[in-house]
Amino acid sequence: MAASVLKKVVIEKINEVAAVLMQKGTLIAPVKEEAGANFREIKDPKDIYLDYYNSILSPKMVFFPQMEDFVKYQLAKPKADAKIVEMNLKPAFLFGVRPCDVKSFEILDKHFYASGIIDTYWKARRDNTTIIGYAFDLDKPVDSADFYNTLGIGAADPEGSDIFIVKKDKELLLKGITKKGEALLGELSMLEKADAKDEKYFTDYVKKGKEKKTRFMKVDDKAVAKKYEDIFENNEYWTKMSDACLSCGVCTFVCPTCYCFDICDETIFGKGTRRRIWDACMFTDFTLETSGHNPRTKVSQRLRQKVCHKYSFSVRKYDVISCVGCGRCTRSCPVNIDIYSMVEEATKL
Amino acid sequence: MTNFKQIEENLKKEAKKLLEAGSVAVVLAYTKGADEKHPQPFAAKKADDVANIIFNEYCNHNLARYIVRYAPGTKIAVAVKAADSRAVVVLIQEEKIKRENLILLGIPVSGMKNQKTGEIIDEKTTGGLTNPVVYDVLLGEEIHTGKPVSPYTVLEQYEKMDKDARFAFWKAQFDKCIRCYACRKACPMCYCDPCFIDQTKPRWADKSPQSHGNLMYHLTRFQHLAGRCIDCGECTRACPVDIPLYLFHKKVAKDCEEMFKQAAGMKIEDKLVMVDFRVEDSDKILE
Amino acid sequence: MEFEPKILGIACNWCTYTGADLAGTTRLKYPQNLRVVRVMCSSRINPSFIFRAFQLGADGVLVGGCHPGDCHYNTGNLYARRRLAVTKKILDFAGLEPSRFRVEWISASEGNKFAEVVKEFTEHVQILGPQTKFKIAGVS
Amino acid sequence: MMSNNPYIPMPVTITKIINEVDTNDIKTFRLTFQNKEDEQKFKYLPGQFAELSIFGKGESPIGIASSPTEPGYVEFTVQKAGVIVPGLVTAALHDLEEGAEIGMRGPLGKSWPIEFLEKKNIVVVGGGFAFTTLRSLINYMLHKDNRKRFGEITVVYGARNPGLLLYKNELAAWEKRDDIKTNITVDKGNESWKGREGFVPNVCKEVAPSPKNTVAVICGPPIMIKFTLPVFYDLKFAKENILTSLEMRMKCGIGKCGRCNVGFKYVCSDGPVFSMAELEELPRDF
Amino acid sequence: MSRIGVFVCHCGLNIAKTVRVSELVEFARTLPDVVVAEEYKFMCSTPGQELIQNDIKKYKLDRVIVAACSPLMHEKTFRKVIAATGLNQYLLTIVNVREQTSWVTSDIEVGTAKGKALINGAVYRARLLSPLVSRVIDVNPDIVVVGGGIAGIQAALELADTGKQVYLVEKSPTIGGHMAQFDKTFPTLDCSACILTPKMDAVLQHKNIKMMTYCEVTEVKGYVGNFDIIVKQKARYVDHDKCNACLACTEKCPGKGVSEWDEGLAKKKAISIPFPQAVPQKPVIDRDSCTFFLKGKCRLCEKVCEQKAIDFEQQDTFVNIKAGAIIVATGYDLMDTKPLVQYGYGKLPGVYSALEVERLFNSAGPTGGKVTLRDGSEPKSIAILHCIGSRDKNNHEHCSRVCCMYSLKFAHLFKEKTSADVYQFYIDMRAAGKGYEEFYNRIIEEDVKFIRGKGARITESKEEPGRLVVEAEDTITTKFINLPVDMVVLSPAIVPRADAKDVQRMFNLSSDKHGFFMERHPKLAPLSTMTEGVFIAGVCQGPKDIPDTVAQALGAAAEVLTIVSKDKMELEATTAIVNPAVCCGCQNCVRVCPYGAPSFNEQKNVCEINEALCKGCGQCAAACPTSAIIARHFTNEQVLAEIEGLMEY
Repeated sequence: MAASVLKKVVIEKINEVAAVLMQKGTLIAPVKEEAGANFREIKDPKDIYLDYYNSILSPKMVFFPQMEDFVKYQLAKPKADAKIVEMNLKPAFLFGVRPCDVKSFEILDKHFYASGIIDTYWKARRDNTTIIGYAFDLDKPVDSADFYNTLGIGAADPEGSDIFIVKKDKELLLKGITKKGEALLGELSMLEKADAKDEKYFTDYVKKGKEKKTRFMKVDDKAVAKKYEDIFENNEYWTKMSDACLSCGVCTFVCPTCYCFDICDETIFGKGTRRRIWDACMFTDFTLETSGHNPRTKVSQRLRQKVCHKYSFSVRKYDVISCVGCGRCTRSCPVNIDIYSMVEEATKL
Repeated sequence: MTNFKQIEENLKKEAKKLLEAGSVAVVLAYTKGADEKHPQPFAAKKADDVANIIFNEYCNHNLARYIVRYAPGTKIAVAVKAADSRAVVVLIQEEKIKRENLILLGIPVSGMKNQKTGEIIDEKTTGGLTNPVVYDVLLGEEIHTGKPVSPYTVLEQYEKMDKDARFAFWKAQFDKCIRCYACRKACPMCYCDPCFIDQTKPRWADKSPQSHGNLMYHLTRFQHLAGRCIDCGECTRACPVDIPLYLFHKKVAKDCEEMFKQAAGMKIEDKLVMVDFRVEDSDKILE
Repeated sequence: MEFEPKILGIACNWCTYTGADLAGTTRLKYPQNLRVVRVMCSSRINPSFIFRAFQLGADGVLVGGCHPGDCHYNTGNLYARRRLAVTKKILDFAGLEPSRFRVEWISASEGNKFAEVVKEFTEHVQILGPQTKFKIAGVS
Repeated sequence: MMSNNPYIPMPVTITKIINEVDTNDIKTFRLTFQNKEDEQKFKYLPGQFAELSIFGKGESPIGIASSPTEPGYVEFTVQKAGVIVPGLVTAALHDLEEGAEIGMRGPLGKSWPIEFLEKKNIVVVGGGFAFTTLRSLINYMLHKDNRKRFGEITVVYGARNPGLLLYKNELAAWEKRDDIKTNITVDKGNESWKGREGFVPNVCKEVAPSPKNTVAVICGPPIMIKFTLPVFYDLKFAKENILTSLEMRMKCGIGKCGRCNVGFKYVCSDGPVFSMAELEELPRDF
Repeated sequence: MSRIGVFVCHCGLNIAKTVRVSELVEFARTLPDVVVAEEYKFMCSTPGQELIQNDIKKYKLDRVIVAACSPLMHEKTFRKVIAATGLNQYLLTIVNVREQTSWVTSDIEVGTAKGKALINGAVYRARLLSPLVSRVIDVNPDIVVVGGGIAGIQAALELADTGKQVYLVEKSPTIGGHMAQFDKTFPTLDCSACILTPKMDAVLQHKNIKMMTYCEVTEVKGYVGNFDIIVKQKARYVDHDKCNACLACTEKCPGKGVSEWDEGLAKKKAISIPFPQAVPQKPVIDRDSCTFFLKGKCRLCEKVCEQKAIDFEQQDTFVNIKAGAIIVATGYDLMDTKPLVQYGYGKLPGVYSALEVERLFNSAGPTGGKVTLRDGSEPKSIAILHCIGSRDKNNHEHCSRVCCMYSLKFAHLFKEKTSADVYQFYIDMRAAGKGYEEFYNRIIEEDVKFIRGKGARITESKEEPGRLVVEAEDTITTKFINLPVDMVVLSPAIVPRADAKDVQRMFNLSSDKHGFFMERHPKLAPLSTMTEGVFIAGVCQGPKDIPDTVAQALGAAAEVLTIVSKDKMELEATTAIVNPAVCCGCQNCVRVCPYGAPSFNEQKNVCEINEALCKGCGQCAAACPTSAIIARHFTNEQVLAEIEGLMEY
C-alpha cells in the first residue's frame, strides 16, 4: 500500500473530476433528493452531494438495479419474437461510497459471482465499474442506527475500493487502492500530487476511522450463526421480535446485502419484457405456491427468514455475516425495528 | 399539552390491571426501539411485559394496524390516540373486530412530534383531533386546544394548482416509488391479504417500479381507501422516499365528506359510504 | 389531420347497451371513436378499469348505466354512482382532466340520447386533445 | 457474455403431448431442441428439473420426466396448477398444441445421486402426480447399459384412483419385466381395476424391503410422505438412505433469487433432491 | 394457445355497406391465436351456421368470434350453433358490427377501422374465456304460501289444483283475511262472504293443501328449489285433531276479550272462533282473556268438551317445511289514525274507521248489519272522509287506491240501510277500473253529496252536543265549510303490516320507501322479488283492489309453477364465485349484493357466494378490493383484456 499513489484535489474542483469521469463513461454519485441522498447517474456535476451521511437506498442498485430487463418479446404469429436485451455497458464510476457499503459488494460478490452459477448481469456491471470509496466524516457524529463496527468495519476502511477518498479540510485526498484505481488516478490530470503530510493525514485518518465508535457488540460469526440455528424454533423470541413488524419491504429494499428478486413477464399490447425486479422475503406472496400452499404465512416466520438469512444461513453458506451495519433498515423502518437490538437479544438467550 | 409521563404511568397501571386480571390477551402499546426517541409498537402479553411500556411524543404509530393480526374473538386492549380510535371505529364498522372484544385505553394527545424532524405534528394528524372518538378509559384529561383546524386547509395550494402542474407534481412523486409497500402495510385500513397489487389474475399493474405501475397502484389504493381513510398519516410516515400520500388521501376524504356528508371513523353507527347508497344521492357528484 | 380520439365505452347490458343498439336500429349517426365493452351492470365496473383504460391510451372513457331507480339489479347503479364519483375526483386530483371521464344514465329507449352523448363527448375530447398524462410511454 | 446468460431460455418445440389422466389436468410434453448446440449442452440426470417458459406468461420449474437414456428429446409431465385460479404458465402450457414453440432453461438442480445409488438396492416410492422424476430414474436404471449398475429395484406407486395413474403403458411394461418389482396401488379402484387397492404406506409395509444396502427414493404428496417415512424408519432405514425431492416456490432455478432459500440451502441449486439426513439439518420452514 | 375462429357477417349490405368485411377478415387473420377467419353474406342463415360448425371441426377451434349484429339479437342463436358441435356455448364472443358500427356511420373508412378495433378486443377477451357449465339442482315441488287472505287462498287453490302440495300459513286463527270482514264488494256490490267463503271451504277440503292457521314463519333458509322453512304453530290450547267444532266450550266460556275481527266493536269469548264462517271452525283460547290463564282457575271449557280436546299445557311447536317456491301474500294494515288528533278518532265516538264500518254493514257483525252509532241510534247525516293519511306528504305519500271506491260503496250502503244524508269529502275521485266510473255515476245519482276538499278537522259540535262538525275547504267554491254530522267515516291509508320489516328480512325481500315489498322489476317482473323463488301477491306489494289482488295471486301461482313443475332447474352459469385463497373477509360483497348471495364464513374468515341466489350482475366483483370474486364471463381479466384489445387500434 505504501507504494500506492495519493493525489489530492480541492473540493470545488470535484466538478472537473466528474466531468472527466462522465466523459469516460457513466458517473454515479450521491445526489440530494427530497427524502435524503441517493446514488444516481450524474448528468450535471453540480448535483454531486458529497456532504451526505449515507444514502437512503444502498448503492447495490448500481450493480443490481431494481429492474433488469432480460428479454423483449412480441407475441406474434406464428410464434413470439424474442430478443435478448443487450446491456451495452459503458465504463462506470461509482463515486463516494461509504466503507460499509463497499464491504457489501464483497458479500454480494460471494452470492452472485463466486459460488454456483455466475449471475452475468452482476458480473458485467461489477467488472465494468470502478469503485471510489469515501470515508465517513470523522468530525461528524455517527448516526445512532449505525453499527458497522460490530461487523468489523471501520469508518474509513479503504479495502474493497479501487480508489479511496478522505476529506482533509477543503481538500479531498484520493488514494489508489487497486491497479485499476491507480490507473484511473493517473488519468485525472487535474489532481495534484499529495505531499508527505497528506500521506500521514490519510494513514492517520484510516486508523482513526477504526476508533470511531458506532454501536458495538462482540459478534462471532460462527457463534451467532449457531445461536440462530438453536433458536430457530423459539417462537417466543420470534413473536416478540415481530409483534411490531409490519412485514413491508423497506428494510430489504434499502439493505445493501439483500438480493432477492422476482422474474416477471410484463406485456402490453402483445409487446413485453421479461425482467427481474427486487423482491422481498418480507412480502406475503414471496413463498406462496400456485397450489395455495405458503410455508411462511406469519410475520414472525418472514422476519425470522430475513434475520436468519443474514446472520446464520449466510455464515454457513458463504462464510460471512450478510450485514454491514450500515443502519439503513433501522433508519427506514416505519416502526423502528432494530436488527442490532434483535441480534443483541438473541445472543443473550 | 399531553403529560406524557403521566399517561405512561396510567397506561402501565391499566395494562397491568387488565393483564393480571386476564381480561385481555394482549395490550397494544409502545416500547422503546433502539432508544426512547425511536419507540416501537409493542404487544404486552404478560403483566411482566408492562414494565417495558413507554409513551412519549414520538409514539405516533397507529396501533389499530395490529388488531386484525389476532384471531377473531381475542380480547385486546389498545392504547388509542385520536387517529387510532378512528381507525378502530372503521374496523368495527367493517366487522373486522367486535367492540365487545376491545378495551380502548384513550390517550388525549397534543405535542406529538415527528421522529425524523422533531416538528410538532398535531395539526397534521387526523384533522387535529386531540381526543379519541371512542374509548373505555381515558388515561388523561381531555385536551381542548381551542384551535379548531380544518384538516383540509393544507390541500388548498394543490387544489389551486393548474391540472398540468398537479399532474407533473404527482408524476414526480409516484416516480420515486420503489414499491416497498410500506404505505399499505402501515395503513390500519389496508388489511387485505393479499393486496390487489399482488394478484396475478388479473395483474392490475406491472410489478416493476415504473411510472405506470406506480400510478395504478397508488390510484387504486386511493380508491380503495375512499371513505375509509382516517387521515392518520401513517402511509406518509412509513414511506422511505417521502411521497406525500396523505395529501391525496386527504383530498379523497374531503370529497367523500362533501359528497356523502360523513367523515370516516367518527361514529360506530355510521354506514360505510362506499358500500352504501342513498336514493337521494345526486348526480351532481358525478360532475 | 383532425385528432381522432380513442374513447372507451363501458355500457350496462340492460339499458345503455340496448339504447346503443336502438341508436343503430334507428340509423342515427354519431362519431365512431367509441368502442363499447358490455358488462351486465354499471356496478360491475371496477374503478381500476377506468385507470387502466387511460393508461392504455384512452382519450376519454364513457360509462353508461340505467337511470337511478331503473337498475335491472335494483340498486347496482346507485353503488356505481358513488364509486365512480370517487374515481372521477381521483382522476381530477391526479391532474387528469376529469371531463375525460363521464358517467351517463341512458335507458334502453334512449337511442337518441346515446347518439347525442357520444357525439357531444367525442367533440369534447377532441377539443381536449390527446390524453398523454396517464398513457404508458412507448406503447402504440 | 450473453451466450452464458443463465436467465435466457433456449427455444424448444413441443413434438408430442400425452394426456395422462382422466381429469385432463396432467399432460406430458415432449420437447425437442431447435438448436443442436443446445441439445448437446443439455446434459442431465434423473431428478433434475428445468424452467419451462412461455413469453407473456412467465416460467415454471418442472421436473424432468424423461430419462437421459432417451436421446433427442426431453419430457415433462405438467399438472395444471391452482384450484380456482389456474397457474399462469401451467394453464398456458396445457392450451398448447404439438408444434408450438416454448422456452426451456436447464437442466437445473441436483439429480438423484446416481453414484451413491450404484450397487445398491433401490426402492422407489411414488404417489400421484409426484412420480415424474421417479419415472426418469426408473427408466434410467432399467436401461440396458445401466441395469447392471444397480441392485434390486422395487417400485411402489399409488394414485387416488386408476384414472389418475401416470404413464400407464410403462407401468404395464414394467410389471411384465422380471428385473423390477412393480407394485401399483390405488386408494380406490373401479370395475375395470384388477390391481391392488390400498394406500402407499401400507403397501410399503407389505412389501417390506430390507434396509440392507438399500436406498429408498420417495416422492409424493405431503400426506403420503408423512405416513410413508415412519414405515421406512420402522424398517430400520438410515436417514442417509432415504431420499426425497423438495417442493418450494422457485423463480431463477440457479440459487440466486433467494425465493427457495431454506436454511443454508437453496432448494433449486442445492436440491431439490435431499436425503432425510440432510433435511433434518434444515430448519422446518418449507 | 387458443384456437380462435373469426366469422364476419355481411348481413347483406347492412354491414357490408359501411364496413369492408374482407378487410376485417384479413385483419383478423394477422392476430395471434386466430386460426381461421371467414366472411359470409348471412352468418345467421343455415349455410352461415354450417360454415361456423364445419370450421370448428376442421380447425379444432376452441373459441368462436362472430362479428355480426348485436349480441342482444343473435347471441343465443350462435351459442346454440357452437354448442351443437360440442363446444361450450360460453366460448362464443359476439362483435357488434351492425347496430353499433355499420348502422351508425356512413363513412366506410371509419366503420372498417372501428370494426377492426372491436374484433381485436374480442380476440383479447376470447383468449381468456372459460367454459361455463350451469349447475343443475333438484327442485322440491312443494310450495309455501304465506298469508291466508284472498291472495293466498287463490294462489293456494290454483297451485293445489295442479297437483302440487301447498302449505298455506296464516297468522290468525282463520283464513279469509280482510276480505272476510267486508260486507259487499265494489263496484258490483256482490256479497263478500258469498264469493269468499266457498273458497275458504275449498281450501279446507283440498287434499293438496295443508292449511296452517295460527302459524307464523320464523325462519327461511336455502334458495330457489330448496327452501327450508320453519313455521311456528302457536299454542291454541285446543287439540284441533280431537275438536269436533261443537263449540260447546264457547257457549260456556266466561272470559271476555276484544274481537279483532269486529275491529273492537264487539266482545268475544276467550275460547272462540273469530266469526261464524271461520275456517277452520275450531276455536282457540286467547290467553289474554281466558279466566284460567288470568286467575288460575275456571277450566269450564275443559269440563264441557266431550272430545277432551282442551289442553292447557299446549306449547308453541315448530314445523320444518321444505319447499321449492314461496308466495308471500301478507296483506296490509290500515293506518292507525289516532295520532292524527285533528280527526278525533278514538276520542270522538262518532268517528269510525273504514274497517269498522265494514263490520257495521255486515250481518255477521256486531250490530247484525244495522247501521247504528255506538249509542244504538241511527245516524241522520254521515260524512266520509277520503285520504286520511294517504296522499299526504306528512304521512304517506302514496294513494291507497281503493278508498274512493269503497267510500262510494259505503255511501250506497248507508243510503240503502239508513235515511241519512251522506257527504263525501274527497281530493280527487279516482275511478280507474272496470265499471268504476259507472259505479261513481250511479252513486252520484243516489243523492250522495260530493264535496271536493279534504276533511281538515273533526270537532264536537258546540251547538248540538254529541254531534260532530267536519271542517273543510271546498276547493271548487273555495269556501270553508263547517258541516254538522252524526257520524264520520275515515278512509285511512293502507300501510304495510306492522311486522313487514321482519317478513322482509326473513324472505330477503326489499321494500319501497313506503315499506311495501318490492317487485323485481316494476313492469317486467311485477311478482318476482330479488330472491329467486320468492314471489309476492296482493297488497303487501302495494295498495290494490280485489280483482288486481286475485290477478296477482294467479300470476304468482303461474310463476311458481314454472319453477316447481320441473324436478330439476338450471342455475345461471354466469354467476360469481369467491376464490377463498385471496378473500380478505372484508364483506363488501355481502353489503352490496341485492340478492343476499354472498355470506361471511366466520370459521374460514372468507366470504362465500351461494350461486343459486346469484344473478350475475357482478357488482360484488367491483366492490371486492382483493379481486377475490370472479364474476364469471365478466371477470376482471376478461374485461381488462377486452379494454386492452379495444385500445390497441
